Amino acid sequence: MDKRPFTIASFDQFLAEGKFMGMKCSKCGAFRIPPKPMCSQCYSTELEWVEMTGKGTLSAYSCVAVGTTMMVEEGYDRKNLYCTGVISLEEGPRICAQIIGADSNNPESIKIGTPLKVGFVERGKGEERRTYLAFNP
Amino acid sequence: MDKRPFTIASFDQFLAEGKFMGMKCSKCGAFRIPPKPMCSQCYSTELEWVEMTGKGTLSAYSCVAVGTTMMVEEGYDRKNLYCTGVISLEEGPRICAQIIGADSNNPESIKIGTPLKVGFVERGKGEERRTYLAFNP
Amino acid sequence: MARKLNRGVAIVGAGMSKFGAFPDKNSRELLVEAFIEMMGSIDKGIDPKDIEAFYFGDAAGEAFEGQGHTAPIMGDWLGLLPIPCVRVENACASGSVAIRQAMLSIASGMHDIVLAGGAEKMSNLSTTRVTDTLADFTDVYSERSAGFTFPTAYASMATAYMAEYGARPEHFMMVGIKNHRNGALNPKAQFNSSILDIMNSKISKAKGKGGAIPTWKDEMDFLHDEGANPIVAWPMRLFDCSPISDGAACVLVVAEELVRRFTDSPLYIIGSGLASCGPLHDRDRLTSISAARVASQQAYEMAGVKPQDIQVAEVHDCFTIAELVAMEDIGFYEPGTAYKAVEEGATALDGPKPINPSGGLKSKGHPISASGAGQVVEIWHQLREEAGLRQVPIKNLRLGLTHNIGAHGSTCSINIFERR
Amino acid sequence: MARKLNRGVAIVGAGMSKFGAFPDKNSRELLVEAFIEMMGSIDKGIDPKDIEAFYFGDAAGEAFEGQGHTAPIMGDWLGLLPIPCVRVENACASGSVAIRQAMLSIASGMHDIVLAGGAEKMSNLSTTRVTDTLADFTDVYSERSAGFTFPTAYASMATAYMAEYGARPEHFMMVGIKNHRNGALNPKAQFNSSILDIMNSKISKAKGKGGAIPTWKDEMDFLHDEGANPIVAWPMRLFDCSPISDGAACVLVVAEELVRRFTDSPLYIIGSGLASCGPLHDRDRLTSISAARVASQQAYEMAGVKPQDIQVAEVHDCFTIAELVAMEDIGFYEPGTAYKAVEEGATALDGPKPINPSGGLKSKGHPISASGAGQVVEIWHQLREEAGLRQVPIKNLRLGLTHNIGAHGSTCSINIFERR
Ligand SMILES: [Zn+2]
Ligand SMILES: [Zn+2]
Repeated sequence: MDKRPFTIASFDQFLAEGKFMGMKCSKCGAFRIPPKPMCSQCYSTELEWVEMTGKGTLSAYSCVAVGTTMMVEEGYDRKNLYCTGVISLEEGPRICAQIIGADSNNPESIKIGTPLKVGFVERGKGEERRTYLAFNP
Repeated sequence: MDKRPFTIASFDQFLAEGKFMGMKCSKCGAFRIPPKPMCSQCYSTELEWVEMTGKGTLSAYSCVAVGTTMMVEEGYDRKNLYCTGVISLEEGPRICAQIIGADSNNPESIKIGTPLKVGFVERGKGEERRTYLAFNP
Repeated sequence: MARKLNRGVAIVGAGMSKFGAFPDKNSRELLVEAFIEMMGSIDKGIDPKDIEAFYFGDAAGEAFEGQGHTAPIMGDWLGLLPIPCVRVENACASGSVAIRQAMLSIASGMHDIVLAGGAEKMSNLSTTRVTDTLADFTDVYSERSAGFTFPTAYASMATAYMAEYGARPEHFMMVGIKNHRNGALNPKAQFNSSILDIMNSKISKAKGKGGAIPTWKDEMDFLHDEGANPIVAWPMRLFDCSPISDGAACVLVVAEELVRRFTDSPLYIIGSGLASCGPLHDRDRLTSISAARVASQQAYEMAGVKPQDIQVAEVHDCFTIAELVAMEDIGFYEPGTAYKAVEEGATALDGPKPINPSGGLKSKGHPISASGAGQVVEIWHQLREEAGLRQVPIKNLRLGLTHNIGAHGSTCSINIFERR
Repeated sequence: MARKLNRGVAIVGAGMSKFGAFPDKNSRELLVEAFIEMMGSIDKGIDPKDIEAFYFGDAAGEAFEGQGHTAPIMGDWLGLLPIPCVRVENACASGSVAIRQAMLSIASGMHDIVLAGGAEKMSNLSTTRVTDTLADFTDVYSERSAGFTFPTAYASMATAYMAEYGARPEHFMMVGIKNHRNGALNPKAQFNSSILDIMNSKISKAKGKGGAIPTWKDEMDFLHDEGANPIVAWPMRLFDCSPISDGAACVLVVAEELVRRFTDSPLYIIGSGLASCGPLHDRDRLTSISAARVASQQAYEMAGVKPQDIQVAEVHDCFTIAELVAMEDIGFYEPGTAYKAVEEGATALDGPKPINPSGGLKSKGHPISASGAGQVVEIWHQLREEAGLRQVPIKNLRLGLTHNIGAHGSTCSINIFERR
């Protein structure tokens, strides 16, 4: 069992290793993604890392024409929209992530309920370059 | 009499023209530098611009080795300190400003009570370049 | 359990600057404008030296103007020093949360006469930097890292809402059309014109230039044109989004014993609710903001009134979808039915449930920290029947409500006002 | 006029994280540490679901971590949603101002059990960017434009103080030496070592490397060495300045009727003062902070005690000069005499007027928004006589005071605590 602390730093480290890890409370079973060092349901600090299957469905989304600097620097703009949204995971919890490989320039073609599979995306320049969570249809 | 609004924008405009202008309340006589659109003493909005003589004395100062980005970009650092402080103006009010021409690398040589005369200093790059208030011994 | 304050509290004065884009004015100068109007609104006058504390809502002074610790600085500009000046930051709900803190500080017995308000100066920054600054209010480790902007969060709620309830993008557009119609009657509004006016003015301009003349049939046709109304974050387009604004608003809050010293037509704060929720993915539903349901429940219980008793409301329409969600969360309409009410005109100025008579954030403008206080300024005018052309035509006006959201719902602040 | 609250308020629990530089922890995670310690400090325990509101002091989450609207996010991390979570920003006074708002919200009757605290994560940024961020708290149009940094503002007060009262830079150094001695006894302190220890450790390191061995005679000699103790803003040198820190602290505040449910050794907040002043040049004096004089006056009057009654105090020593000014402003010493008291050892841990037994911001660390709450955590331990090695050796300890400054004095927040 992985002994890393239940911090954002650990979560990001896992992502960099290509692992999508969830925090699960050993006491009440609640998931928290990203992790918290204390269960926000029952206040327990007996927590465990669980590798998520990465399967889920699309619950909400948007195709973005006016993005943040990070996304603009990745080449997204009014002509090249990106899709992001909320994914309901097989294990129960939900998470926000970019949806890669959706037809972002045709937002109406994207359907809520679409099955998705976890992927990863790198963004940022130089030392800032990091792996982020993403999902694919 | 100058009719510009009693705003920071006007004050900065005056500085760019090489004028050190104070806001004086026509009702209670209080000075406010930089200006406010309402007298913070008596709440009157009957205000006037007064050109200051620019004469004053040094009331407090520091010689700075670790400056803000603006000052670092002007070339100040641990080897080249800048002096800034509080000046008591002939007309009564005080103001903060950089002290140009003081021996900033020998802070102990600078004396409180030193007579000063208004000057102006330009800082910033490209479009950001502006005139700031400064004083000289 | 309904809460009762240890002392009643009322609003006896309210003022705001014009909302818009003012390159030569900073937030301090805009707040002075609001303050002067507020002072003038106090029927029997006041000596400002009697003000004992100041709660200042400010969401992002650092990012917009390079100025933090803004409360004492604003206090200085208003001539209020050395009284306590406290800055409150709950994103776009900062203004109304400041008013709530003023209320609590009076009910506590610490103060009797307190100023509260907000100001923001947003128009100095580029759109991208404004987008970044507002995105800072979402959760940096889950939402922002997923590329969420502020519009994106609401746009995601919009796609969930469409899928769940069968609403169409046209319903969002109807909210914008309604709010622009109201704003056209509000001289303080940033867009002091209807969408039809805007469309016609674009046609006139095109004619003047002698180029191709657009052939929009009506407002809806105009809003469907990607050129005229481009996507920001689909399904939210330009005219679904509140603008980038500068502005300020403030109110004077006093203890009940002192009310008649200032006015015979005060607004009592009879209910107040404040609640929080987590990032979008952790919420119970994606088509409703739980913080708004909890906060409005608190406020109704404290006030002892029901949603159907409220006669006029200002709700947080930072995006058109937000107004629909708000109407349902505060119990005016059942979940999934607000868009039909808008379609039927129920929430128009002359409808049975007028919402955002001021024009809302969409048309009045959204200087984020001023907006919550600006809503209260509107309810002040409406309940005192001083709202001019946009006065809601309801008899015996007595009860109004403000619904103010921080970020994409992480904070919701509700206040209920009664004119006595 | 002395103010009386409509309801008494006490602190029944207090906790803090270690202060320091923690690259792998963000402010949320540090606040969870403080919260867990706080929960453990409540003698008779508590169900966290009984907490009704949260006031979170945060000076610059946007700049330090790219996160605004931090109150509900912290509430999420602490498992407190959907309760009201309000962010308070009064620069480095944010933590104690949050505690004051908790007190007022309870006295108002709105809440009975309220969490308050602060957290800051500063060590991610470069020194220049930290300097810029803190400089944002000064007035951007007068002080910042004159090149003022945070240390510069206090350094300017220091030159005025030296000129007016004949103090020398050595007096500032003595404050640092005293506070480091205290911090050496505090396991939570960022610098858990005296300046002598630091000096000796540098000598050992030099010996280990086989290079030139420094020949400092004593602490004072070490502090006069520009290499060991470089100028930041003359006369403030490195060891005159509090460090860049990460950390969090929080307290649980409850209504007097509920106190015994939680502990038999509570700290009542018997006095509270909060006041503001303008930029340095607009103040009545340059060697004193008028906001601190006004706020302490309010607090003493409310508490019905005098400066000489206070047995232990934590004052805001962000810079060594600040501690001298603080001691005079809160009436412990006459203007221009505090430096002599320090020289005589009066404010040492075993002196008649112990100040900053925790090590102060200088040695304990200064995660800016956590600092004000951290001061209260120290007074909690001192008055309950649980401070271990740094317990002040005063009999019948009953009264403590905290003096917390926002920016360079634009805000001052004073609280007086009584153990009952
Ligand atoms: Zn659990
Ligand atoms: Zn005047």
